[in-house]
Amino acid sequence: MDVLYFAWVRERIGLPRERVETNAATVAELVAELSSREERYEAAFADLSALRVAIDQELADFDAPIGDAREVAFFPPMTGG
Amino acid sequence: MDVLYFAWVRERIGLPRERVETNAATVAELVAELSSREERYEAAFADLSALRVAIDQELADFDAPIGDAREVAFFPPMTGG
Amino acid sequence: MRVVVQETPFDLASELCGFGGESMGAIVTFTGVVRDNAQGNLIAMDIEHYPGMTQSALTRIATDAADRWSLGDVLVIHRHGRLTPGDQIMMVATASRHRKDAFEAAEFLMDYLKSRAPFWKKEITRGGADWVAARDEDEAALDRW
Amino acid sequence: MRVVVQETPFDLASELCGFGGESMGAIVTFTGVVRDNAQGNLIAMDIEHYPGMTQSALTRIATDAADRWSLGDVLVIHRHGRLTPGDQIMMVATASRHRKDAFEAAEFLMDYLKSRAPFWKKEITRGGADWVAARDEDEAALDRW
Repeated sequence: MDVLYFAWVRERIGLPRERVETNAATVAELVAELSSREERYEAAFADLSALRVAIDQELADFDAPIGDAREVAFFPPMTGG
Repeated sequence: MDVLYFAWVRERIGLPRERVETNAATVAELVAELSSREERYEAAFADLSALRVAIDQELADFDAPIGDAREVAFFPPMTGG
Repeated sequence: MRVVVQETPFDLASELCGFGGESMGAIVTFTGVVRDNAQGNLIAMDIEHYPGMTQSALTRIATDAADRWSLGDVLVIHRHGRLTPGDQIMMVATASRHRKDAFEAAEFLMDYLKSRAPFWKKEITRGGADWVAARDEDEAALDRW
Repeated sequence: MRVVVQETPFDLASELCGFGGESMGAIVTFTGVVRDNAQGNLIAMDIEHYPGMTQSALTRIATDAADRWSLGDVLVIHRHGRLTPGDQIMMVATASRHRKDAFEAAEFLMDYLKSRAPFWKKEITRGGADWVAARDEDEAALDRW
Protein backbone atom coordinates (compact mmCIF):
# COMPACT_ATOMS: atom_id res chain seq x y z
CA MET A 1 0.00 0.00 0.00
CA ASP A 2 1.02 3.64 -0.43
CA VAL A 3 1.56 5.65 2.71
CA LEU A 4 1.42 9.44 2.30
CA TYR A 5 2.57 12.21 4.60
CA PHE A 6 1.61 15.86 4.51
CA ALA A 7 2.74 19.13 6.11
CA TRP A 8 4.99 18.72 9.17
CA VAL A 9 4.48 14.95 9.18
CA ARG A 10 6.04 14.89 5.71
CA GLU A 11 8.86 17.15 6.85
CA ARG A 12 9.56 15.15 9.99
CA ILE A 13 9.59 11.80 8.22
CA GLY A 14 11.45 13.31 5.32
CA LEU A 15 9.42 12.02 2.39
CA PRO A 16 5.97 12.64 0.87
CA ARG A 17 5.04 9.02 0.17
CA GLU A 18 6.39 5.53 0.26
CA ARG A 19 5.39 1.98 -0.59
CA VAL A 20 4.83 -0.09 2.56
CA GLU A 21 4.29 -3.84 2.75
CA THR A 22 2.46 -4.59 5.97
CA ASN A 23 0.25 -7.10 7.72
CA ALA A 24 -1.15 -4.43 10.05
CA ALA A 25 -4.89 -4.90 10.55
CA THR A 26 -5.64 -1.35 11.72
CA VAL A 27 -4.21 2.13 11.32
CA ALA A 28 -2.92 1.94 14.90
CA GLU A 29 -1.00 -1.23 14.08
CA LEU A 30 0.49 0.42 11.00
CA VAL A 31 1.53 3.40 13.11
CA ALA A 32 3.21 1.08 15.66
CA GLU A 33 5.02 -0.73 12.86
CA LEU A 34 6.28 2.52 11.28
CA SER A 35 7.24 4.02 14.67
CA SER A 36 9.42 1.01 15.45
CA ARG A 37 11.41 1.51 12.26
CA GLU A 38 13.35 4.68 12.95
CA GLU A 39 13.40 7.63 15.27
CA ARG A 40 12.02 10.07 12.70
CA TYR A 41 8.84 7.94 12.43
CA GLU A 42 8.60 7.64 16.19
CA ALA A 43 8.92 11.42 16.48
CA ALA A 44 6.26 12.03 13.83
CA PHE A 45 3.79 9.61 15.44
CA ALA A 46 4.59 10.48 19.08
CA ASP A 47 1.27 12.29 19.68
CA LEU A 48 -1.60 10.76 17.76
CA SER A 49 -4.01 13.41 19.04
CA ALA A 50 -2.08 15.87 16.85
CA LEU A 51 -2.57 13.68 13.76
CA ARG A 52 -5.35 12.82 11.37
CA VAL A 53 -5.55 9.83 9.04
CA ALA A 54 -7.31 9.13 5.77
CA ILE A 55 -7.84 5.67 4.27
CA ASP A 56 -8.26 5.75 0.52
CA GLN A 57 -8.78 9.51 0.71
CA GLU A 58 -11.54 9.35 3.32
CA LEU A 59 -10.99 10.57 6.89
CA ALA A 60 -10.83 7.63 9.30
CA ASP A 61 -10.08 6.79 12.94
CA PHE A 62 -6.85 5.26 14.17
CA ASP A 63 -8.65 2.08 15.17
CA ALA A 64 -10.16 1.70 11.69
CA PRO A 65 -9.32 -1.53 9.82
CA ILE A 66 -6.98 -1.09 6.89
CA GLY A 67 -8.42 -4.01 4.95
CA ASP A 68 -7.16 -3.86 1.38
CA ALA A 69 -6.69 -0.11 1.32
CA ARG A 70 -4.54 1.20 -1.52
CA GLU A 71 -3.59 4.42 0.25
CA VAL A 72 -3.22 5.59 3.85
CA ALA A 73 -2.34 9.23 4.54
CA PHE A 74 -1.15 10.90 7.76
CA PHE A 75 -1.32 14.63 8.35
CA PRO A 76 -1.94 17.29 11.01
CA PRO A 77 -5.41 18.80 11.53
CA MET A 78 -6.40 20.57 8.34
CA THR A 79 -6.20 24.33 7.98
CA GLY A 80 -8.17 25.12 4.86
CA GLY A 81 -10.25 28.17 4.07
CA MET B 1 -44.04 72.09 8.01
CA ASP B 2 -43.59 69.74 5.06
CA VAL B 3 -45.54 66.49 5.13
CA LEU B 4 -44.24 63.72 2.85
CA TYR B 5 -45.91 60.54 1.67
CA PHE B 6 -44.27 57.47 0.17
CA ALA B 7 -45.31 54.27 -1.62
CA TRP B 8 -49.04 53.45 -1.34
CA VAL B 9 -49.58 56.28 1.14
CA ARG B 10 -48.42 58.67 -1.57
CA GLU B 11 -50.65 56.97 -4.14
CA ARG B 12 -53.70 56.94 -1.88
CA ILE B 13 -53.38 60.58 -0.89
CA GLY B 14 -52.44 61.53 -4.41
CA LEU B 15 -49.38 63.67 -3.81
CA PRO B 16 -45.79 63.18 -2.64
CA ARG B 17 -45.53 66.17 -0.32
CA GLU B 18 -47.42 69.21 0.82
CA ARG B 19 -46.99 72.20 3.07
CA VAL B 20 -49.16 71.93 6.19
CA GLU B 21 -49.82 74.61 8.77
CA THR B 22 -50.80 72.93 12.00
CA ASN B 23 -50.98 73.31 15.75
CA ALA B 24 -50.86 69.57 16.29
CA ALA B 25 -48.64 68.69 19.25
CA THR B 26 -48.02 65.07 18.30
CA VAL B 27 -47.93 62.94 15.18
CA ALA B 28 -51.24 61.38 16.24
CA GLU B 29 -52.85 64.81 16.37
CA LEU B 30 -51.48 65.64 12.95
CA VAL B 31 -52.91 62.37 11.61
CA ALA B 32 -56.31 63.18 13.11
CA GLU B 33 -56.22 66.63 11.56
CA LEU B 34 -55.29 65.31 8.10
CA SER B 35 -57.84 62.47 8.31
CA SER B 36 -60.63 64.92 8.99
CA ARG B 37 -59.82 66.85 5.80
CA GLU B 38 -60.90 64.46 3.09
CA GLU B 39 -61.76 60.84 2.53
CA ARG B 40 -58.49 60.05 0.77
CA TYR B 41 -56.56 61.05 3.90
CA GLU B 42 -58.92 59.10 6.10
CA ALA B 43 -58.42 56.04 3.89
CA ALA B 44 -54.62 56.39 3.97
CA PHE B 45 -54.52 56.75 7.75
CA ALA B 46 -57.26 54.22 8.53
CA ASP B 47 -54.86 51.61 9.97
CA LEU B 48 -51.91 53.18 11.76
CA SER B 49 -50.38 49.75 12.47
CA ALA B 50 -49.71 49.55 8.72
CA LEU B 51 -47.89 52.89 8.75
CA ARG B 52 -44.55 54.23 9.89
CA VAL B 53 -43.61 57.83 10.54
CA ALA B 54 -40.37 59.79 10.47
CA ILE B 55 -39.86 63.21 12.05
CA ASP B 56 -37.09 65.19 10.41
CA GLN B 57 -35.91 62.00 8.70
CA GLU B 58 -35.71 59.94 11.89
CA LEU B 59 -38.13 57.10 12.61
CA ALA B 60 -40.55 58.07 15.38
CA ASP B 61 -43.68 56.87 17.18
CA PHE B 62 -47.18 58.17 16.54
CA ASP B 63 -47.32 59.64 20.01
CA ALA B 64 -44.06 61.54 19.50
CA PRO B 65 -44.21 65.34 19.87
CA ILE B 66 -43.84 67.24 16.61
CA GLY B 67 -42.23 70.29 18.23
CA ASP B 68 -40.77 72.52 15.59
CA ALA B 69 -40.15 69.69 13.10
CA ARG B 70 -39.48 70.85 9.56
CA GLU B 71 -40.56 67.56 7.97
CA VAL B 72 -42.89 64.70 8.86
CA ALA B 73 -43.08 61.65 6.55
CA PHE B 74 -45.64 58.84 6.42
CA PHE B 75 -45.00 55.53 4.69
CA PRO B 76 -45.64 51.78 4.90
CA PRO B 77 -43.15 49.42 6.59
CA MET B 78 -39.91 49.58 4.63
CA THR B 79 -38.88 46.88 2.20
CA GLY B 80 -35.24 47.53 1.49
CA GLY B 81 -32.50 45.04 0.73
CA MET C 1 -16.77 52.91 5.24
CA ARG C 2 -18.68 53.73 2.09
CA VAL C 3 -22.44 54.11 1.66
CA VAL C 4 -23.87 54.78 -1.77
CA VAL C 5 -27.43 55.31 -2.99
CA GLN C 6 -27.66 55.33 -6.75
CA GLU C 7 -29.96 54.67 -9.69
CA THR C 8 -27.26 53.20 -11.95
CA PRO C 9 -26.00 49.61 -11.86
CA PHE C 10 -22.90 48.71 -9.85
CA ASP C 11 -20.09 46.30 -10.61
CA LEU C 12 -19.25 44.02 -7.69
CA ALA C 13 -15.64 43.55 -8.77
CA SER C 14 -14.84 47.26 -9.16
CA GLU C 15 -16.55 48.03 -5.88
CA LEU C 16 -14.44 45.43 -4.10
CA CYS C 17 -11.16 46.49 -5.68
CA GLY C 18 -8.79 47.12 -2.77
CA PHE C 19 -11.62 46.55 -0.28
CA GLY C 20 -10.33 45.58 3.17
CA GLY C 21 -6.65 45.89 2.34
CA GLU C 22 -3.92 43.43 3.28
CA SER C 23 -4.61 43.05 6.98
CA MET C 24 -8.15 41.70 6.59
CA GLY C 25 -8.38 37.95 6.04
CA ALA C 26 -12.13 37.63 5.48
CA ILE C 27 -14.45 39.40 3.07
CA VAL C 28 -18.17 38.65 2.97
CA THR C 29 -20.52 40.06 0.38
CA PHE C 30 -24.26 39.89 -0.03
CA THR C 31 -25.84 40.83 -3.33
CA GLY C 32 -29.59 41.21 -3.72
CA VAL C 33 -30.95 40.43 -7.16
CA VAL C 34 -34.43 41.11 -8.58
CA ARG C 35 -35.98 37.69 -8.93
CA ASP C 36 -39.09 36.75 -10.80
CA ASN C 37 -42.19 36.35 -8.64
CA ALA C 38 -44.04 33.11 -7.88
CA GLN C 39 -46.35 33.61 -10.88
CA GLY C 40 -43.40 34.12 -13.22
CA ASN C 41 -44.87 37.31 -14.66
CA LEU C 42 -42.68 40.03 -13.20
CA ILE C 43 -41.89 42.75 -15.72
CA ALA C 44 -40.10 45.24 -13.45
CA MET C 45 -39.45 46.24 -9.87
CA ASP C 46 -39.79 49.94 -9.02
CA ILE C 47 -37.81 50.99 -5.99
CA GLU C 48 -38.93 54.20 -4.34
CA HIS C 49 -36.91 55.80 -1.58
CA TYR C 50 -36.90 58.83 0.73
CA PRO C 51 -33.97 60.81 -0.65
CA GLY C 52 -33.38 63.01 2.41
CA MET C 53 -33.35 60.08 4.79
CA THR C 54 -31.85 57.18 2.84
CA GLN C 55 -28.18 58.11 3.05
CA SER C 56 -28.32 58.90 6.77
CA ALA C 57 -30.33 55.76 7.60
CA LEU C 58 -27.88 53.54 5.71
CA THR C 59 -24.89 55.30 7.26
CA ARG C 60 -26.30 54.77 10.73
CA ILE C 61 -26.83 51.05 10.07
CA ALA C 62 -23.27 50.73 8.73
CA THR C 63 -21.88 52.65 11.71
CA ASP C 64 -23.78 50.42 14.13
CA ALA C 65 -22.22 47.38 12.45
CA ALA C 66 -18.73 48.90 12.65
CA ASP C 67 -19.23 49.69 16.34
CA ARG C 68 -20.38 46.21 17.11
CA TRP C 69 -17.91 44.04 15.20
CA SER C 70 -14.24 44.39 14.50
CA LEU C 71 -14.36 45.42 10.86
CA GLY C 72 -11.64 46.72 8.58
CA ASP C 73 -14.15 48.04 6.08
CA VAL C 74 -17.87 48.25 5.31
CA LEU C 75 -19.58 48.95 2.01
CA VAL C 76 -23.28 49.44 1.35
CA ILE C 77 -24.73 50.17 -2.09
CA HIS C 78 -28.47 50.39 -2.69
CA ARG C 79 -30.14 51.23 -5.97
CA HIS C 80 -33.49 52.87 -6.62
CA GLY C 81 -35.62 53.39 -9.72
CA ARG C 82 -36.85 50.79 -12.20
CA LEU C 83 -35.10 47.41 -12.24
CA THR C 84 -35.84 44.25 -14.18
CA PRO C 85 -35.46 40.57 -13.23
CA GLY C 86 -31.80 39.63 -12.91
CA ASP C 87 -30.72 43.18 -12.05
CA GLN C 88 -28.67 43.69 -8.91
CA ILE C 89 -30.62 45.76 -6.36
CA MET C 90 -28.05 46.22 -3.63
CA MET C 91 -24.94 44.85 -2.04
CA VAL C 92 -23.13 44.95 1.26
CA ALA C 93 -19.54 43.93 1.91
CA THR C 94 -17.67 43.52 5.17
CA ALA C 95 -13.97 42.93 5.77
CA SER C 96 -12.58 41.57 9.00
CA ARG C 97 -9.63 39.62 10.31
CA HIS C 98 -11.89 36.67 11.09
CA ARG C 99 -14.80 35.19 9.21
CA LYS C 100 -17.22 35.20 12.13
CA ASP C 101 -17.19 38.98 12.41
CA ALA C 102 -17.47 39.45 8.65
CA PHE C 103 -20.44 37.06 8.38
CA GLU C 104 -22.32 38.39 11.40
CA ALA C 105 -21.87 42.01 10.41
CA ALA C 106 -23.11 41.30 6.87
CA GLU C 107 -26.20 39.55 8.23
CA PHE C 108 -26.83 42.41 10.63
CA LEU C 109 -26.56 44.94 7.79
CA MET C 110 -29.02 42.95 5.68
CA ASP C 111 -31.53 42.51 8.50
CA TYR C 112 -31.54 46.25 9.17
CA LEU C 113 -31.56 47.27 5.50
CA LYS C 114 -34.66 45.13 4.99
CA SER C 115 -36.75 46.81 7.67
CA ARG C 116 -35.10 50.09 8.63
CA ALA C 117 -33.88 51.66 5.39
CA PRO C 118 -36.50 53.84 3.65
CA PHE C 119 -37.02 51.88 0.44
CA TRP C 120 -40.28 50.53 -0.92
CA LYS C 121 -40.58 47.97 -3.69
CA LYS C 122 -43.39 47.78 -6.20
CA GLU C 123 -43.78 44.81 -8.49
CA ILE C 124 -44.93 45.57 -12.01
CA THR C 125 -46.48 42.46 -13.52
CA ARG C 126 -48.53 41.74 -16.59
CA GLY C 127 -51.54 41.72 -14.27
CA GLY C 128 -50.88 45.13 -12.73
CA ALA C 129 -48.73 46.65 -10.02
CA ASP C 130 -48.46 45.86 -6.32
CA TRP C 131 -46.44 47.18 -3.43
CA VAL C 132 -44.36 44.45 -1.83
CA ALA C 133 -45.55 43.92 1.74
CA ALA C 134 -43.03 43.83 4.55
CA ARG C 135 -42.67 40.30 5.92
CA ASP C 136 -43.20 39.56 9.61
CA GLU C 137 -40.11 37.35 9.57
CA ASP C 138 -37.98 40.30 8.41
CA GLU C 139 -39.16 42.33 11.39
CA ALA C 140 -38.61 39.34 13.68
CA ALA C 141 -35.06 38.92 12.34
CA LEU C 142 -34.07 42.13 14.16
CA ASP C 143 -34.60 40.43 17.51
CA ARG C 144 -31.38 38.49 16.97
CA TRP C 145 -29.25 41.59 17.44
CA MET D 1 -22.45 23.32 -8.45
CA ARG D 2 -18.82 24.00 -9.22
CA VAL D 3 -15.77 23.01 -7.18
CA VAL D 4 -12.33 24.09 -8.34
CA VAL D 5 -8.86 23.49 -6.90
CA GLN D 6 -6.22 25.56 -8.64
CA GLU D 7 -2.84 27.18 -8.21
CA THR D 8 -3.65 30.27 -10.29
CA PRO D 9 -5.52 33.35 -9.03
CA PHE D 10 -9.25 33.68 -9.57
CA ASP D 11 -11.34 36.69 -10.40
CA LEU D 12 -14.41 37.04 -8.20
CA ALA D 13 -16.39 38.93 -10.85
CA SER D 14 -15.80 36.44 -13.67
CA GLU D 15 -16.54 33.54 -11.37
CA LEU D 16 -19.85 35.10 -10.37
CA CYS D 17 -20.89 35.99 -13.92
CA GLY D 18 -24.33 34.43 -14.37
CA PHE D 19 -24.09 32.75 -10.95
CA GLY D 20 -27.49 31.89 -9.54
CA GLY D 21 -29.51 33.05 -12.54
CA GLU D 22 -32.69 35.12 -12.46
CA SER D 23 -34.71 33.14 -9.97
CA MET D 24 -32.29 33.54 -7.07
CA GLY D 25 -32.68 36.74 -5.07
CA ALA D 26 -29.73 36.36 -2.70
CA ILE D 27 -26.05 35.77 -3.39
CA VAL D 28 -23.52 35.49 -0.56
CA THR D 29 -19.78 35.25 -1.11
CA PHE D 30 -16.91 34.69 1.24
CA THR D 31 -13.38 35.44 0.10
CA GLY D 32 -10.36 34.44 2.14
CA VAL D 33 -7.33 36.68 1.76
CA VAL D 34 -3.74 36.08 2.94
CA ARG D 35 -3.27 38.58 5.73
CA ASP D 36 -0.07 39.63 7.38
CA ASN D 37 0.63 37.98 10.73
CA ALA D 38 0.64 39.65 14.15
CA GLN D 39 4.36 40.38 13.89
CA GLY D 40 3.93 42.03 10.50
CA ASN D 41 6.71 39.97 8.94
CA LEU D 42 4.87 37.53 6.67
CA ILE D 43 6.63 37.02 3.37
CA ALA D 44 4.52 34.23 1.92
CA MET D 45 1.95 31.57 2.71
CA ASP D 46 2.55 28.11 1.27
CA ILE D 47 -0.58 26.04 0.88
CA GLU D 48 -0.07 22.31 0.61
CA HIS D 49 -2.91 19.98 -0.25
CA TYR D 50 -3.67 16.30 -0.81
CA PRO D 51 -4.36 16.23 -4.55
CA GLY D 52 -6.20 12.90 -4.63
CA MET D 53 -8.53 13.86 -1.83
CA THR D 54 -9.06 17.61 -2.16
CA GLN D 55 -11.58 17.67 -4.98
CA SER D 56 -13.71 14.90 -3.48
CA ALA D 57 -13.61 16.39 0.02
CA LEU D 58 -14.68 19.82 -1.28
CA THR D 59 -17.38 18.29 -3.46
CA ARG D 60 -18.79 16.40 -0.51
CA ILE D 61 -18.91 19.56 1.61
CA ALA D 62 -20.65 21.46 -1.21
CA THR D 63 -23.12 18.59 -1.73
CA ASP D 64 -23.90 18.51 1.98
CA ALA D 65 -24.67 22.23 1.85
CA ALA D 66 -26.91 21.80 -1.20
CA ASP D 67 -28.78 18.95 0.52
CA ARG D 68 -29.32 20.97 3.64
CA TRP D 69 -30.37 24.36 2.28
CA SER D 70 -32.46 25.40 -0.67
CA LEU D 71 -29.73 26.64 -2.99
CA GLY D 72 -29.85 27.58 -6.64
CA ASP D 73 -26.08 27.34 -6.99
CA VAL D 74 -22.88 26.69 -5.04
CA LEU D 75 -19.32 27.59 -5.96
CA VAL D 76 -16.12 26.65 -4.14
CA ILE D 77 -12.64 27.69 -5.32
CA HIS D 78 -9.53 26.92 -3.28
CA ARG D 79 -5.98 27.72 -4.29
CA HIS D 80 -2.76 25.97 -3.35
CA GLY D 81 0.92 26.80 -3.77
CA ARG D 82 2.75 29.95 -2.73
CA LEU D 83 0.70 33.06 -2.00
CA THR D 84 1.70 36.45 -0.69
CA PRO D 85 -0.11 38.91 1.62
CA GLY D 86 -3.17 40.37 -0.09
CA ASP D 87 -3.62 37.35 -2.38
CA GLN D 88 -7.00 35.67 -2.46
CA ILE D 89 -6.77 32.12 -1.08
CA MET D 90 -10.25 30.83 -1.65
CA MET D 91 -13.88 31.76 -2.14
CA VAL D 92 -17.30 30.28 -1.73
CA ALA D 93 -20.53 31.59 -3.19
CA THR D 94 -24.10 30.54 -2.56
CA ALA D 95 -27.28 31.57 -4.36
CA SER D 96 -30.71 31.15 -2.89
CA ARG D 97 -34.18 32.67 -3.06
CA HIS D 98 -33.81 33.99 0.47
CA ARG D 99 -30.88 35.51 2.29
CA LYS D 100 -31.05 33.23 5.32
CA ASP D 101 -30.31 30.10 3.29
CA ALA D 102 -27.53 31.80 1.34
CA PHE D 103 -25.83 33.09 4.51
CA GLU D 104 -26.15 29.87 6.49
CA ALA D 105 -24.91 27.70 3.65
CA ALA D 106 -21.88 29.95 3.10
CA GLU D 107 -21.00 29.79 6.81
CA PHE D 108 -21.43 26.02 6.80
CA LEU D 109 -19.12 25.71 3.77
CA MET D 110 -16.48 27.85 5.46
CA ASP D 111 -16.65 25.98 8.75
CA TYR D 112 -16.14 22.66 6.97
CA LEU D 113 -13.47 23.94 4.58
CA LYS D 114 -11.47 25.16 7.59
CA SER D 115 -11.34 21.79 9.33
CA ARG D 116 -12.32 19.09 6.86
CA ALA D 117 -10.66 19.99 3.56
CA PRO D 118 -7.11 18.63 3.20
CA PHE D 119 -5.14 21.87 3.05
CA TRP D 120 -2.26 22.90 5.29
CA LYS D 121 -0.87 26.41 5.55
CA LYS D 122 2.72 27.30 6.26
CA GLU D 123 3.77 30.85 7.06
CA ILE D 124 7.08 31.98 5.62
CA THR D 125 8.39 34.89 7.66
CA ARG D 126 11.68 36.70 7.84
CA GLY D 127 12.29 34.67 11.01
CA GLY D 128 11.69 31.26 9.43
CA ALA D 129 8.76 29.06 8.51
CA ASP D 130 5.94 27.62 10.62
CA TRP D 131 2.95 25.46 9.98
CA VAL D 132 -0.28 27.20 10.95
CA ALA D 133 -1.89 25.28 13.83
CA ALA D 134 -5.55 24.37 13.63
CA ARG D 135 -7.58 26.44 16.06
CA ASP D 136 -9.82 24.79 18.66
CA GLU D 137 -12.53 27.31 17.87
CA ASP D 138 -12.56 26.19 14.23
CA GLU D 139 -13.16 22.60 15.31
CA ALA D 140 -15.78 23.80 17.80
CA ALA D 141 -17.55 25.75 15.02
CA LEU D 142 -18.64 22.45 13.46
CA ASP D 143 -20.89 21.74 16.45
CA ARG D 144 -23.31 24.37 15.16
CA TRP D 145 -24.35 22.20 12.26
